[in-house]
Amino acid sequence: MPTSTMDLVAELEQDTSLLDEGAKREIRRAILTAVCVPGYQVPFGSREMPVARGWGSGGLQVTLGVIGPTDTIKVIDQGDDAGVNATNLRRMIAFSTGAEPTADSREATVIQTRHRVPEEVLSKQHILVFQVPVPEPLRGVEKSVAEAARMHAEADYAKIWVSLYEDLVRNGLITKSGGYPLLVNGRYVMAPSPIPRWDVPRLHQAEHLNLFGAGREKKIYAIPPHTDVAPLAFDDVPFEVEHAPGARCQLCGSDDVFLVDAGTDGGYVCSDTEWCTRVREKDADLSNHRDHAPLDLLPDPAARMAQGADVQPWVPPARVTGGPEWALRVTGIGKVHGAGGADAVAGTGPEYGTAISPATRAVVAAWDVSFDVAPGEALGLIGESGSGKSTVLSCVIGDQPATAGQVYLAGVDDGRTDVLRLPDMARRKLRIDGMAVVHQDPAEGLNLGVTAGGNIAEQLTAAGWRGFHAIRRRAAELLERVEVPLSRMDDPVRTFSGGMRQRVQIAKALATDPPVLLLDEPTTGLDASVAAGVLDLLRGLLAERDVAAVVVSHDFAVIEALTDRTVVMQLGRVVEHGLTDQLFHDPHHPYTQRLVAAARR
Amino acid sequence: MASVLSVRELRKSFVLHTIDGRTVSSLHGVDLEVSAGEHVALAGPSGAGKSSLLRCVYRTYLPDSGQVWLHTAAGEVELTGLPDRAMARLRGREIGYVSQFLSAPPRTGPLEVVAAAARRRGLDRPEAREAAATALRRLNLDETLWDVDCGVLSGGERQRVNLAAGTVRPPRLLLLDEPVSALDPANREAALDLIGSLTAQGVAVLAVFHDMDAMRRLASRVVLMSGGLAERSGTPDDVLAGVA
Amino acid sequence: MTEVMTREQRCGLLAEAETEELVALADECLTDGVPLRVLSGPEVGVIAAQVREPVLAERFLLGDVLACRAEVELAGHRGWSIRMGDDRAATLAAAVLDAEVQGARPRSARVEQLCREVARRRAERDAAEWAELAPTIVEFEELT
Amino acid sequence: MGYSGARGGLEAILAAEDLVRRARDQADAPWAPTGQITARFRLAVDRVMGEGGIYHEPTAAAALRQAEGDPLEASHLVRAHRTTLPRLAVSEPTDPDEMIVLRRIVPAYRAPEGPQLLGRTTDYTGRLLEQPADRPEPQPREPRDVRERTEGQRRPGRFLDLLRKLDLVTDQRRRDDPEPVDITRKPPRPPAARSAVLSSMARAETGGLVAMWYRSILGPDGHVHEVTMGEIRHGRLPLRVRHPHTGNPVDVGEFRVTEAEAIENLDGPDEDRTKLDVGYGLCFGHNERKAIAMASMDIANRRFGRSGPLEQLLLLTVDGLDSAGFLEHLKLPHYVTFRSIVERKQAMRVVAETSAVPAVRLADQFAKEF
Repeated sequence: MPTSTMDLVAELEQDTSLLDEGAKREIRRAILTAVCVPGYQVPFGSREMPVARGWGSGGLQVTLGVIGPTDTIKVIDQGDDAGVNATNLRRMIAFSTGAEPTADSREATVIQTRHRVPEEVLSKQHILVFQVPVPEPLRGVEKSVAEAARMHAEADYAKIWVSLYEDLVRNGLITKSGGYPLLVNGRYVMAPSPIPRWDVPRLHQAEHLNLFGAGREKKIYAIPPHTDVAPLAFDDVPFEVEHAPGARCQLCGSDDVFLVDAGTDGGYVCSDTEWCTRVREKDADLSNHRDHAPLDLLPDPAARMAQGADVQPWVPPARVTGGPEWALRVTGIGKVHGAGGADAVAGTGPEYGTAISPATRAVVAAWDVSFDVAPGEALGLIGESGSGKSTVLSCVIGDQPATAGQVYLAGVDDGRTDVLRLPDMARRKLRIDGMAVVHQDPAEGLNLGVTAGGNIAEQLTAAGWRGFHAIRRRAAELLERVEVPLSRMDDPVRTFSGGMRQRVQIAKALATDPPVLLLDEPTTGLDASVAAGVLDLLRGLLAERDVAAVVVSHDFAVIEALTDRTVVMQLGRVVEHGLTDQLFHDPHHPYTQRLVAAARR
Repeated sequence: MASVLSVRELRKSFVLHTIDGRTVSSLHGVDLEVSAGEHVALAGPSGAGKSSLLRCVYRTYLPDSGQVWLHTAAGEVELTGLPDRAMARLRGREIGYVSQFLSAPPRTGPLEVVAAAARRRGLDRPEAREAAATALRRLNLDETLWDVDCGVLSGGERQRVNLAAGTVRPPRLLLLDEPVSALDPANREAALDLIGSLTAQGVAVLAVFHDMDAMRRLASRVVLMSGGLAERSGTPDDVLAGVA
Repeated sequence: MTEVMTREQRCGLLAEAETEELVALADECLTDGVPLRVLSGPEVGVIAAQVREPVLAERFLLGDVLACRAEVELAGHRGWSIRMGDDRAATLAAAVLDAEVQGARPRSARVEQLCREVARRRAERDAAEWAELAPTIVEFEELT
Repeated sequence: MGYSGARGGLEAILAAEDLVRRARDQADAPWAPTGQITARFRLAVDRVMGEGGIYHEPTAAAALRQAEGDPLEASHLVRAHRTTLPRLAVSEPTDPDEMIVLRRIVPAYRAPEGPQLLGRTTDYTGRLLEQPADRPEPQPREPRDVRERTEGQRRPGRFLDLLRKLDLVTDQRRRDDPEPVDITRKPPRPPAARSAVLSSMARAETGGLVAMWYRSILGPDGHVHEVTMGEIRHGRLPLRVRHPHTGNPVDVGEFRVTEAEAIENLDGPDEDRTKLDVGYGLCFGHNERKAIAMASMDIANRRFGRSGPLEQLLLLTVDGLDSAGFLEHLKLPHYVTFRSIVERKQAMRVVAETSAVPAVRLADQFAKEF
């Protein structure tokens, strides 16, 4: 029986490891989730490690989470067991876990790696743990973390496809080097840490488990065994691995491995030092290795663009008929900014001369607005700024939530489902091929840094197009149709004039032949002559494809040029509707008469 | 002959909210009948309501009361109460309206304008272009002008384009408002010939002409309007004798 | 300081006592050969400092405070202690002293006396601190 | 037994490590005990406690010594140490009104409730470099008549409460009391609760947070006013936990914090422009720069965080370990990725040499068909 506190304290050692048990459990839970949802980045409470974030803190946590004293650990950096980072991590892992260190992949059960998949073909005994500096494959095309998360959730990968398209257009080949974006299990796009493209095919239907740990960014993800892994590439432009013609390892003579520069004299050596040594020591299964080497993916400049000539023009599928008479039906749309909702409406509108609720001070931007549009018909929505017309349009589009009302599309459930009640994701998808929008400001509908063709490619890839040449052909057709010279197809839209940008925006909106087109002040901000040309173009396009169009404008000339019927709005309400020429020649409501008088002046 | 257009007790006035709410009356209860193959000309002083009546039939003006019946193959349709969309469709297919002025959109060529009208009346694209070419040729519009912007045409050329658009694949009812006012004598002849041939094809024509000769030559019947009412109806000679 | 000391007050004061005095008194408590079981610790860990900020009255976690915790059973009575820092001996000793009082064992009064001593030192320190700070007050002319 | 390579790296690493240890620990100078560092480098220690996210002066001091005085490296040592420790408890919600002030100034008001207490500061002292060869002689002190500290002097009324009394501040106090986000367990990603942003700022790298504040005022993408400081305090707060046997709160001890209130002039279209709003900053130790930047960025985040990039910036870019770690990883070998990059550059050259301008060629290919 101890009788001294000090003796007792000396007896009761406190456990010290790099990671407390609670953290390990958390990491294992994250790994399990990652294995269940291949390619999905699972957030985890990344702990600070005794290595800098970026020096493998994520990989280290994953390794510590899965390893036990009976495991054998191999650590490589750039393929090299003797790299400084590898050495540092190996001694730390071995010291704190009791696992046996090794440099032989065949003995290892856990291999922590930076930037390489070992040349040795791994099997089900292996867990390959990657150190990941940047886990987000979309970072290059989307800086907002929240937006990138939404894109993953909705499998909305058009932007990254556009970046590939732009790369091909600008450079004639895909220039993306290490860390090539992969589609995992047909669902999530994933960054495979910056491994070379050479290693990518070795993740597809692999026997081993791949775990990816990003400590700084606090993400864990996985490619489980027997999972489909496909590099993002257009169907008709082959994915290429690294290759230097005639290159062989100076040490072992291999030509079916990933080679790095041997020195400053132009030679090459194996990046995987273990493999290189074993080849020299005749301790390697060369034929199995060669079978798994991606020799079929060596660059072939002739094959890159070979399939362009055979592309047939796209014929839009025939419009479904037999549903309701209208293509778009809007009923009772209302939008109240501020408190009170529907209760704020009383006391507002044209008869009270205000849109501000006397009860709640809320702004009643629109209330009880209804209309429908049939295929081949264009409906105008006219009113001064502040009349609520753009609010109504943005509620219909879904850019802002409506306080009241419903929106139906003939193409969605035969017009029986209120599309405002659809989940956000489904509503956003509608914008691709159900209900396209042309904004007043082309910058809203276009990515100005992307080429004219690339902007159209965004719409087409979002709709599932994966043929580079088919996309180019369709883009060229559309640009031709909107009278943008084809010589400008591969110029960034930023270099275009306002009228030309608007034409590109229209071409993009029409890319997938949507049955409904919403136009918000499509020519406002353009010079009169340019505006006339755009109007003319629009009228032709609407007639050609039997589009149901809604045109919002403050300008009677625009409405007259494009529409058959018109709804007049004032202070958030519909005050009059009729045939467009009738409203212009025989306006009844005092407000419409003022508008017409102003237009005639 | 079968009636195509029946106008009953048609009244129209305008409330001018922008000018202290004044009311201006235009039609005071017009009754009118036009049959298939009949050419009815409206005569009377300016301000008598001739153009207003045409516009009320076409719904460019919305009548205050009364009815406008159009007798179509599918049955009778009352136009003043027809929903906007149905009216817009009916206009393209069944009713042509040729005004004094061409309201062609900018940067559109004559052939395109006329072909578009033909398409609205049910022709497919190649047929419509064919019909448009025939119509323009018949009105002697120089072929070199067919693809130029209508905005650069002379008044007479525009009027011919307008007339071609109104008469190509002729509709059941054609409303003409001073359709030849800007034409030189030679082209005027061709235009009047064309209009005259419509009645033979069974089109019902309701027209306003500035000049008596045209009226005498084309009209099966003249309706004299005065003060917003159809005062008298009869043969051109009967009615016009009193006027001129 | 004559009023009855609560267990929580005692815990707080023991958490502030010096290591030497805690260990010495705890060792004394153990001299009668009483059975002692260490139930947990002394374990160094952290206490997350939670704050309710005054603007929106929202809680947030400011950071962690290094702390040590121990729990013992002395003659069937449980003693518990927690203190800031990583002094495991002091923490274990404080837990023993807590159990001593809980069991109304012979040195209960000595423990309470130690607590009162700690409280006195605290008041002294407070006064000394104020003597240093008070001269740094910016004195404005009285508005009368 | 197969391949057992791995030479080279280890010896170099051990030698480099040894070089540091010898130069640092065996330098020709008296040893700097932990007490030396906490007494003489108080503000550096406080900064490491705040950025390391763990309050314990001796630990922070030891880390500073081991890191050769690099505060960020010291924070890293502290954080990695923290990773090895279990969480014993979450404290009872501390009310900052309980702070016993050691310094308290109210810039916005000449004579607030309670004292303008300067405390330990050189804010109002000329920054003249002193280079004493040895420990300076203590200055003789006039004995002063100090009256007992009043409650108002210990815990002066908060300036925010004065604003509330004057009905000058929008009252947004929440009644729903959401659980605070623990950013050390759940990585905060926008959109996040305000508690996550506050925690993120509380352990931000001081320079990083100050730079973000400055950028928000002067940077081309900023839109934050230069706010008025309502109040700045340095003082002690009680650490209180539930007693596991009685369920009652126990005061475990005190920790020092710096607190700031920033007053913002509301002028947005949807804001009550007749009122002011207040941002809040609180961090471990004595670090007024950080508390002030935090208070300003709290109000900026509440006003503009979601409509622009600010929330993401505060959650993801101000942590010193994150930013410095990412920067330092650039020192690691990258010859595999570099080779991959070079290979593509070479392939691009081949394309450029074998065809004129590829882009135009592609467009032309289709142009012929129309």
